[in-house]
Amino acid sequence: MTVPPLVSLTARRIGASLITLFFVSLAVFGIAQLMEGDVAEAILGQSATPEALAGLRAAMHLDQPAWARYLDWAGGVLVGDPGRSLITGLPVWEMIAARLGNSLTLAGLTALVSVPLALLLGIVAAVKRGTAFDRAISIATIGVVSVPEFLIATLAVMLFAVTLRWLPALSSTRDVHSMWDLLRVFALPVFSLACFVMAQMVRMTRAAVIDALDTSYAEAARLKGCSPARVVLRHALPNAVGPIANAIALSLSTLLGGVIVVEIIFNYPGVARLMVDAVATRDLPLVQTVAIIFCIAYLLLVTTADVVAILANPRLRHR
Amino acid sequence: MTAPLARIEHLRITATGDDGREIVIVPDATLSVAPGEVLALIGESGSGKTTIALSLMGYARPGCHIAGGEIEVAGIRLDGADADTLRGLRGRTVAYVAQSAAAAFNPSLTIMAQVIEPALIHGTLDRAAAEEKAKALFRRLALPDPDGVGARYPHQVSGGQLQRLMAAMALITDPKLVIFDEPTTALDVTTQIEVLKAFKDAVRDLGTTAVYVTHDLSVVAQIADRIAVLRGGEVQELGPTDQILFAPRHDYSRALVAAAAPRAPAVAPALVDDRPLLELWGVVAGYGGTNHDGTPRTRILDGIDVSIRRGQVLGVIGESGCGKSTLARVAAGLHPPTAGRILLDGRPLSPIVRRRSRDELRRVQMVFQSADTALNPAVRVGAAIARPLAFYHGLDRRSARAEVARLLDLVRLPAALAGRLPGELSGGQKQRVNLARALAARPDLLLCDEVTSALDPVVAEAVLDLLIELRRELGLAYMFITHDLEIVRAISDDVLVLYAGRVAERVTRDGLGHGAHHPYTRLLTASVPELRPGWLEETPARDAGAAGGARMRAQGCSFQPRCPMAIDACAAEMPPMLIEDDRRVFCHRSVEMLTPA
Amino acid sequence: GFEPAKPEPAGGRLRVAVAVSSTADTMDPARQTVVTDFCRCAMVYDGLTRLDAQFRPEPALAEAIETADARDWSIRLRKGVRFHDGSPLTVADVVYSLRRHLDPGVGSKARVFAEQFASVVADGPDRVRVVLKSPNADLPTILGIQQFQIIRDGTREFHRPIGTGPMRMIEFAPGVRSIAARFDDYWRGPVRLGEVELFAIPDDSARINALLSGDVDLIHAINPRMARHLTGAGFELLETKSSGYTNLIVRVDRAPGNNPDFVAGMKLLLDRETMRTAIFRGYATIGNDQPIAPTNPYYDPSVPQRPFDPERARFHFRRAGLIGAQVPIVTSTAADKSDDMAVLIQDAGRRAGIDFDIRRVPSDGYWTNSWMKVPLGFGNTNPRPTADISFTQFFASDAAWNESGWRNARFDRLLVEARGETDEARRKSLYGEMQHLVHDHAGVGIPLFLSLLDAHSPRVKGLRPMPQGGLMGFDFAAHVWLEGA
Amino acid sequence: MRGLGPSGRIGLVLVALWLAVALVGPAIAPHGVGEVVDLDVFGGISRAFPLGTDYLGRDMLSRLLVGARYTVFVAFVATAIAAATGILLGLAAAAGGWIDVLLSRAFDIVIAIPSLMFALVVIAATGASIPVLIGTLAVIYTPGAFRTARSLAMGVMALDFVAAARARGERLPYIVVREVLPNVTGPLAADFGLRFVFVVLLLSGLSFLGLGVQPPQADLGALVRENIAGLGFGAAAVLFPAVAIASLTIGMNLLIDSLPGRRRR
Ligand SMILES: Nc1ncnc2c1ncn2[C@@H]1O[C@H](COP(=O)(O)OP(=O)(O)OP(=O)(O)O)[C@@H](O)[C@H]1O
Ligand SMILES: Nc1ncnc2c1ncn2[C@@H]1O[C@H](COP(=O)(O)OP(=O)(O)OP(=O)(O)O)[C@@H](O)[C@H]1O
Ligand SMILES: [Mg+2]
Ligand SMILES: [Mg+2]
Repeated sequence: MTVPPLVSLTARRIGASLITLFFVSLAVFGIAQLMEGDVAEAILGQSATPEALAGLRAAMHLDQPAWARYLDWAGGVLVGDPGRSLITGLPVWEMIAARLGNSLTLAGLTALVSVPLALLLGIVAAVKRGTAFDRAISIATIGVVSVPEFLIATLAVMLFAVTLRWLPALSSTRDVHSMWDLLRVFALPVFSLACFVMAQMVRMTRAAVIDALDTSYAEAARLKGCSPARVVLRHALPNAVGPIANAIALSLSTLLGGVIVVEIIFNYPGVARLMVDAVATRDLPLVQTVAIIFCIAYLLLVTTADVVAILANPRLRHR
Repeated sequence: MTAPLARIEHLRITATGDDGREIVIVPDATLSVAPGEVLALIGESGSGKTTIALSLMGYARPGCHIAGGEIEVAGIRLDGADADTLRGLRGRTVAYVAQSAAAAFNPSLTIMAQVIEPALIHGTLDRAAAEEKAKALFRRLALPDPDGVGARYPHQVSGGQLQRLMAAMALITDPKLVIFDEPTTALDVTTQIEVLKAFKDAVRDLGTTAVYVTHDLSVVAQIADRIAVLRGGEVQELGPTDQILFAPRHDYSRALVAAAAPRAPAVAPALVDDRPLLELWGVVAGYGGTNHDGTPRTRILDGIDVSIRRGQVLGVIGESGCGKSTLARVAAGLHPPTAGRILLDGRPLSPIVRRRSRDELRRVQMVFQSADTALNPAVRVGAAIARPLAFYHGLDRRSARAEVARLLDLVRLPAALAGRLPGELSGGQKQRVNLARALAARPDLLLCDEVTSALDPVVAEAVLDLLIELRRELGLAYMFITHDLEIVRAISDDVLVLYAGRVAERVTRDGLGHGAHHPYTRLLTASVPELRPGWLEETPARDAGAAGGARMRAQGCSFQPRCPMAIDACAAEMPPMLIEDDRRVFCHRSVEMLTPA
Repeated sequence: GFEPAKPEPAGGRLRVAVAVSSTADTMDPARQTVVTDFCRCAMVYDGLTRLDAQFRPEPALAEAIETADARDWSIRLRKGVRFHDGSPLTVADVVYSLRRHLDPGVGSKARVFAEQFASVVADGPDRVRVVLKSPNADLPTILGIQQFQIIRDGTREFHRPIGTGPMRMIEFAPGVRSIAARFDDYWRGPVRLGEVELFAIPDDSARINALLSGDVDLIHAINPRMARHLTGAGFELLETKSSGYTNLIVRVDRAPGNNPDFVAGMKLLLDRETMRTAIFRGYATIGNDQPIAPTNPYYDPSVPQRPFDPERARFHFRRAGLIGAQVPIVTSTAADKSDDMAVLIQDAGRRAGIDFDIRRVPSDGYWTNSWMKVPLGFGNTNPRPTADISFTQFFASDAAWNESGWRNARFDRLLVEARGETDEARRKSLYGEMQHLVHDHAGVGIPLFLSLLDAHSPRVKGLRPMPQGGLMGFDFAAHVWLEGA
Repeated sequence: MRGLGPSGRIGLVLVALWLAVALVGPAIAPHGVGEVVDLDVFGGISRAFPLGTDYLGRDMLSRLLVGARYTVFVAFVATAIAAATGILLGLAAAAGGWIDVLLSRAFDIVIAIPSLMFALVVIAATGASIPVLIGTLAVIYTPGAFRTARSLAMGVMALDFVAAARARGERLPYIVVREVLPNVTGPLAADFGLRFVFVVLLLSGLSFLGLGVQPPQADLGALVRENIAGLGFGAAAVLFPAVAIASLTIGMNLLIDSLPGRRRR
């Protein structure tokens, strides 16, 4: 097996990603400048008199020109130190690190639950396409995403935490001491998130598997006497990996930044809320750094999906 | 006569059209196969050969279904059989070698995994034994590197080899019945001969019963015991090979056989003039990007000079993968060469399609090799043909419709086909739609890439007649790419023989039959099957070494490894050009050596 | 419910959920802004005085505060008070704590009050002398404002806060949670609670569900609409009648509010009764377009109650020539329930011939971008300890937060006079007249004084309402205990 | 209609129903959207108020009838714009070259900008109105449509019939629209259906921020959101708008899934 094409391709992708990141940092910084208000106004709130504002701004070095602040921040990010939060004065990285861990845990567990389930549902729907079962899965997945996630999450809490008292209403990683705790603490948020991310994966899996099942080699496999399960798992699936991986990557990329409702309802300290807080208080070093982290996560997932697609395709793997 | 191994009685197969209409594909077919015999299904393209062959596995393609009749194989009734019965039968009792092996192999599994799969599913062998048996079959089917080929992926193996690998897959369970669906249609003659040989030996040695689908009578003559002639889904005539080939009774059978007889060469029209229409000089082209010095990473064409005059037909032959289609794509501007010049009417023609004027584009039209993919599956036939009319000639919708009908008629297709989507056509029908679309542009030069490969002799003849007529009437010139030497002989004025991306020889049609030739040209001509049972056993070409996978060599003659006359210089130096009045041969040996005794 | 595996400390562990918390959470007393800040600071720090249920100052870290002229004040510190790290309270700490409010870089919320200080100096080992720029009899009350809590001399970092309060912070993660444990050396003697865990659940339903499921014991800021749900399930409500309000603001210094008829009409459009029942489910007291609540000793009952009267409003609008006009009205969730109030005003406006165009704007940035800048909008004010502070901050002509841009020379004179007045009866009549002036002329409509609603499990004992704010004026930790802990 | 099959017909009926509500809803609403008609809040189903009353005591039926048009039209138009731009650019990018590089990077950047920040900036820059709301929704969802269209079209672009069109001299717009697009409509339509659901949900979030639909009007998602307090009592005011959203989006997807030409899938 020759590796070089893969390596060079991956390297090229990483290079492109770095350039993208640079532009993202510019764009995020630019947008942040366009936002009305600044951190001094946010701190003072109702009591923001002009002289109080001017004093606080000077104390926080906000009176420097924008490009100087950008260079300061971007330079810091490059050497791994994105500076200090304007609000708390803590190192930005310290504030993010703890919450990023939490978010990754939640996202990871959700992926662990939703990806296999979505694959299963998508595959079964593809195999039984056109049947009542297929339609039921399609209606159910659309129905579930179409219910606002705060409603799903709240209903789940009311049922499992308030009425049945099986699970906690809040998810605090601090209270996790055993595997059992972990299951209990994460059951509801993971459930709510899974409802949200599964639809896209189920639909894409179904479509990709159907495509693969329509090919001559799938027909040939049937004519060899393969059982339907074997046709799907051994013949169709490996060829559908590319689009499926792409859909999974896109769905999962929403898990870090797009889960604000779930973090709020379960009082889960993750990066999404950190981001919203930071935007609300115009804590720009924090906002920008979190945005860059989201972007890195996104690029990482998408690139991984591309590489997986290449690995799954011997035509690309062996040139 | 012993009880048949397989029989079909009053079979009726229908399809559901896109609008819900029912289309009858096979109205009423009856035939049977005796144990140990090879039955050939022949007939025009779209006559239901594939459909009937598949019904022997109890299978109907998506959109089609078996609507009536009886099917019995090895004592088991297949019509209405449940899924388990069918699954137990497919790949075990009946095995199938698909029309296009390249598409039937799963691109992401190794060849060995796919070849031994039937044995594993049906539990006839364990993995180790199956692999052993597969290797034995590879050897028997004369595949190169029988021990290593299994570890490769399908795209790493040539088309002819895949066809044989597919046969190995079919034979691994020792099935009672094997169905070959046009296994050699897409292959060049040198590869075809090998595949045929391999099949025939395998069938004979293993005592297998076979159904062999084809439209090529010469092939049938080599392999079949009995022949069923199909038309419109019905069996027109069923009889022993000799009888059908030499004493056909049915009108249609007679037409078929007549069409397969060697054609009288077409007479060159007066319109041919000496001005070159299209010229390519020193073309170098390849794939996979370019190196720093501007040469292609993988060089496919090297130093090709071609010129076609007005009204001239240039036949291009050579084995699969030698770069014929690439040459056509270069001429069409679809694949810019890394070196070389293209001239039209003596004026430079941009190598890039985008830079060519609309009129230049109109004058050079291309008929793509794979009819399947060259038609947009979402565009109806009528609209596809009407587009060049509107695009080049600004025809309005109404006059375009009449013109479409005329063009369809020219290529012997019913006007009603205009409303169909490509997915609802058979392979040969698609090929003719492609031709009609190219003709709609009213070009000066047609680049025909295998336009008759999927056609039965009757229709192929009609299409060739059409091309000759157009040439006579309009002075149309052709670059005619084919692997059918019979056709080349019949239609071309000049013949260009390519080997591994270089010109091996250029010769006039009349010069083809005699005089000095490149050893590869000789191998080619010897490989053309004749309509004569027993030819396969006698032809000297059957022992001419492994075909396929010919590589362009950086230095020396690429044909050297296969060449019976190779000398030391062949490996080291580029062959010089030997010029005779009607031919140019690139070879190290002398003209005398190259002239057969 | 969910039981943590960790053993409870003696005195029990109280879990409290409030509504707002973010990375902006602070333990700097000068910057405290939201409920979590107030609660945490109340646990960890003490002020020189503290305010009782009538907003009267009582001594805390100051043993006595003396003055002769309401201008030159002498504060005697309590002896034997220790910080959480064991160091004793000194005058230097107090001087530092008071002076830093004047540094703009601190971003103090109490800077407006601190600006009265002409000087703050040590005066012997246990006395601090504060001289004001002008006399103010309310200084002891002002020193009871939470922002004036005392920290150690020189403190600049507040991640590991040190105070003299009843609890010491053992974990402080802004926007996540805080945990405080009983301080055994507290100068008043140790409190009963063992530990307090405080965090925010921003979502109303989620907060209530957490209480219902037993994940927390005490929650702040109940949506009045959900109160019934809680009492039905056996939980207890703590209603705190406060003098905080959400008010309609009509800028009188620009159109259309520069026409007094428009202002008069707007105030008549406030359907106080429906607001009370529909929006606040009865947890509110009818207001009368002036900021002094009936619980305040200076409240003047002679100000006539303004009715809901769209017909008369129509009359005023016609006089202003605004019938059929489309008037934008800006709301935001930042001003609590202003959305709903605007909807009711809009509905009433239809009867009075004005078409209100509601513009809902984002809550972040509301206070700097929209508040006091739009012609018609809303404000939201927490309870203020004194009438003087209310009037000085919101209604004086030169007040920073003169929400409606109202200028009244007589009012300004009365304000200064009342501030220095020591005769209670006279002071009361001065404040009465000011209430009349605001009611009649200012561009502010105060429909209701809002009650604050907290809820707790029956296990939590010792809670009683304090008008400074919910959760016993944020000071619950020093007073409550858990039954059976 | 006959070609749709039973589930397609159900979808069509649901979509038609909501379209009708969107068109005539305001005309047949029994009460004003902002009118407080019931002194009690979260009233149950009654003769006077068939869908109960909301958190302020307003008639839920009227609010639903009037609010539906926002969800139906705003979400639909926004999705359509997002899909149209995303698909056209995605198809153009599939042709490769610098256009692809440029567009792909540009959309990666758009994806990376947090939508909250983006919405705040938009409000600050342009003020709030329905067109701005539609534009914002469209911008947020265009990159997704772009990626999907691009990846689907890349496969088609490599096929011979596209080469045939190029050899004919067709320009990129023709190739993209007439040759490639018809071959990817199925998956793109399915993607559209899903994207519509996401837009419906995001819509309520943005109008809550103040970016468009203003009180007393509310789109269906906002109706759920503002009445969430009633969930504890199982209030009709939460239930009905949620059911409304589900029926609209499910109907839309059933219809899309059974459009002619996709049945074979
Ligand atoms: N799904 C379908 N819908 C409508 N007609 C179809 C469908 N599939 C096949 N047909 C028609 O059925 C006929 C028989 O097709 P079949 O593939 O069996 O032909 P064939 O004899 O194998 O032709 P060829 O030599 O070109 O491969 C053709 O006329 C074709 O147009
Ligand atoms: N897009 C491509 N990328 C890389 N290699 C290619 C590509 N297209 C063709 N090739 C290779 O170029 C060589 C010449 O291909 P070409 O299609 O010109 O052959 P051909 O002579 O037309 O063969 P056939 O008779 O099988 O059609 C083959 O080895 C083929 O594998
Ligand atoms: Mg066929
Ligand atoms: Mg070719």
